[in-house]
Amino acid sequence: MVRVELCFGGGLEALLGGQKRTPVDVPDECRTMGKLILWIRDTLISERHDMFMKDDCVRPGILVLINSSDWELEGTTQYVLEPGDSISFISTLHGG
Amino acid sequence: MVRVELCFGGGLEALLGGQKRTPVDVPDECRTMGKLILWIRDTLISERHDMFMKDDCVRPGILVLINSSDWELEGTTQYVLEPGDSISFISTLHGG
Amino acid sequence: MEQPQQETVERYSRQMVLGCFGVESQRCLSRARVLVVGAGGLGCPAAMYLAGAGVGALCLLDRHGDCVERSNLHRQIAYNDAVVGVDKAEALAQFVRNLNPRCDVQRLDSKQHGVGICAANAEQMVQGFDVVLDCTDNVMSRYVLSDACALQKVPLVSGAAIGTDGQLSVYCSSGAKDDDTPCYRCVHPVAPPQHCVGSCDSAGVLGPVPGIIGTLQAIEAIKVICGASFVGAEPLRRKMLLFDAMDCSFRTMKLRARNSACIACSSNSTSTQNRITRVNEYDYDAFLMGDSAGDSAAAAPAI
Amino acid sequence: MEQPQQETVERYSRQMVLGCFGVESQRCLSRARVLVVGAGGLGCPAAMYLAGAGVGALCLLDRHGDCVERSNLHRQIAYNDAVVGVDKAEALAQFVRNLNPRCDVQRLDSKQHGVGICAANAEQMVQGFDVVLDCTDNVMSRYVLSDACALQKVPLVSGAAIGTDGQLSVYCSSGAKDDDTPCYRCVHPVAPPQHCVGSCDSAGVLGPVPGIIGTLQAIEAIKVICGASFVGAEPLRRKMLLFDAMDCSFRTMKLRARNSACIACSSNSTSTQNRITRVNEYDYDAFLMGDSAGDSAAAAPAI
Ligand SMILES: [Zn+2]
Ligand SMILES: [Zn+2]
Repeated sequence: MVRVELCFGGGLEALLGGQKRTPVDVPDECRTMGKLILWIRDTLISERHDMFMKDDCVRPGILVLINSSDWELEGTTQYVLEPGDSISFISTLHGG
Repeated sequence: MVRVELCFGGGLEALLGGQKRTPVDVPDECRTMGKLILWIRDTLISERHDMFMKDDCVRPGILVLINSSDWELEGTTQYVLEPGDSISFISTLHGG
Repeated sequence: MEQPQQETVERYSRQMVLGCFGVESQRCLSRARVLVVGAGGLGCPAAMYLAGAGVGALCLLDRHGDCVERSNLHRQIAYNDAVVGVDKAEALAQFVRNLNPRCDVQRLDSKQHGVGICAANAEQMVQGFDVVLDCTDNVMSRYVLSDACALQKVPLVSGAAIGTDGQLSVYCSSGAKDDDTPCYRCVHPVAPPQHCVGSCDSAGVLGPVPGIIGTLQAIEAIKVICGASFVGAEPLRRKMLLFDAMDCSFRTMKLRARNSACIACSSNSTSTQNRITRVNEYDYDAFLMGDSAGDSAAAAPAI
Repeated sequence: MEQPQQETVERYSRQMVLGCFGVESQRCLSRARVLVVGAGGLGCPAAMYLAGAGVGALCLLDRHGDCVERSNLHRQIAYNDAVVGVDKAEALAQFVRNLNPRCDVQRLDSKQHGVGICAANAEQMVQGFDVVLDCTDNVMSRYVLSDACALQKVPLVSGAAIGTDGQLSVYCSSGAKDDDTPCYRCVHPVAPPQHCVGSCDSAGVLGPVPGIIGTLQAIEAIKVICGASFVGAEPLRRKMLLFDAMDCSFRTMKLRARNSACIACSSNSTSTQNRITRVNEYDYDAFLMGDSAGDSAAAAPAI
């Protein structure tokens, strides 16, 4: 198990009943970002899965952050979680 | 020696030639906040010492932060520096 | 013909449709009485957004005789060349009346004609308001306003800006037992030496910087007013936001709790009368003069 | 009688006295041409503070025929009941002309009458500006504007707000060799599904929230325009600011660098003509429709 903090923002927190920050214990076999995303879908999100995922990855329009960095800078789905990491999923906004 | 980051803001950075962030190695004998303040005055600040200090402590109107907390919550002058600490001195603003 | 109520619903529809805000929060706003002290770079956007959002009554107070100058226009966006020379609070009142005719906008006059808020009248001035916004530009006003709000248990949304920096916090407990919000004096028990105090007029300020802080003051005031009706909203109590426009960075610092020995906000109920007397008799001039007696600036009325 | 130049000096004196800004930065502003696209909750404060700060020319563009509605007034503070029904960009132009008569304010008309910015005219629209502000409210405009700015190497200050959230970043390289700033498409290579896109009109927005982001857009534009003259200022390149009004929290995230294979901003100079052709022939409708072909919304002109 690895304990990390999940953050949801930009409206995505609605998928978790409005909760923006959730500490979670992720099973060792889900320690990569790719597997974490599937684990979140199956464990934490009870409906509207299409607001979170598309084709086994995060849907377009969601910014994924690993400790305040764009996950593109950290290996995207290959990144291996460290204890204490903060992982954020922020919906891109378009309003003005 | 203990390595910490010093931050100056709200105009106080003028005392350090405009530099807002400065990593420093503080001698072991100056590891308390009380001694750090004297060390900063003697080592880093070359003029207008009265903008920084009054009567052996930081002058009124300067907020002192230890890792984003008001130093009143951390023991003020008695706090002992840890490696990696971020210590900030922010001048209170009054303009509008 | 359109009914007044339909018009109101339409005006605030984009806030009321917001799940966490809703009709109940809008109703809280419509019943709220808000005092904005200072009609400058902070007060302009704060008053504009509060009127737009639909607060019921908005009172504006500035130093009597403080008029719009051309050097204000780059940051005080409710004004333009046509009102240069006009009384500031009056010009701002006129602007926000046009912005929202449903908002009852008053230019508050101090009891003592010709004087803005000062130690002698501050407590009466802030009485009865749901929230006060400190948009002033000087040290004395900040202490006088906070002391008055502490005594009257009115939350104070305090903003400040200069150069490219800004600061924001919510001071003064609303009186709830477990509310340990400090007052301004708890956090700043000793006034800064006068030679360390800058102003926007002497040190300069980038125009939109007070715009950021004044607009954030409007948001904090809305959260204070709506309370639990605004689901999930948390005012900036026991926290201070530090803004640096140079790299667009914001830091939040944790502030100390209320000081139980504070002369203005101490919760020791047996000493309430004492507190009031102590504050009323407080010698602000001596407090502020500190190390520079003879400077007459601090003796002038504050706003 | 007062000389025009004295008047100008007085108007901008509080910025010019600011050491890090100075006369040189003020001169940069006075020579700058700025395009603000979108005259809503973001565009209002952005245009007001840019005009106040003294940009030389300010062009405003909104969807042709988009008029002020009463439901806009809570957040679009340049308007009031008197201009309900008036063309938005025209109403905003009138406001900022009054705010600063020294600023050359134009309501930009698209080449194709009756249409706002769209794929066919965007590149010409943004040409010659020092900076463009994306204050729009829809996905298509954001891609079209960014693609045009990427091709023309015009920095793009992009803001967005909805509910109680806001986002801000500076996109598009200015063309300097070592500038690895991504364009909007580098960061968002695939458009979001339409059912995941909210708008302020459908989802609601707290009035001052776009005020924060629009005012920050003005600050970022000033930093982009002034460059090294504004000593120590760093625009928000390869960074995105995330604002949550609920607890007044701001986070800065590090963004990826420019994608060398990006169809809009790739630096591979041999393919410049290719890039232009590819973008010009790009099928925005198909791109946006993605999973929901048949929805006609994306076929409408963007702004
Ligand atoms: Zn107190
Ligand atoms: Zn690109």
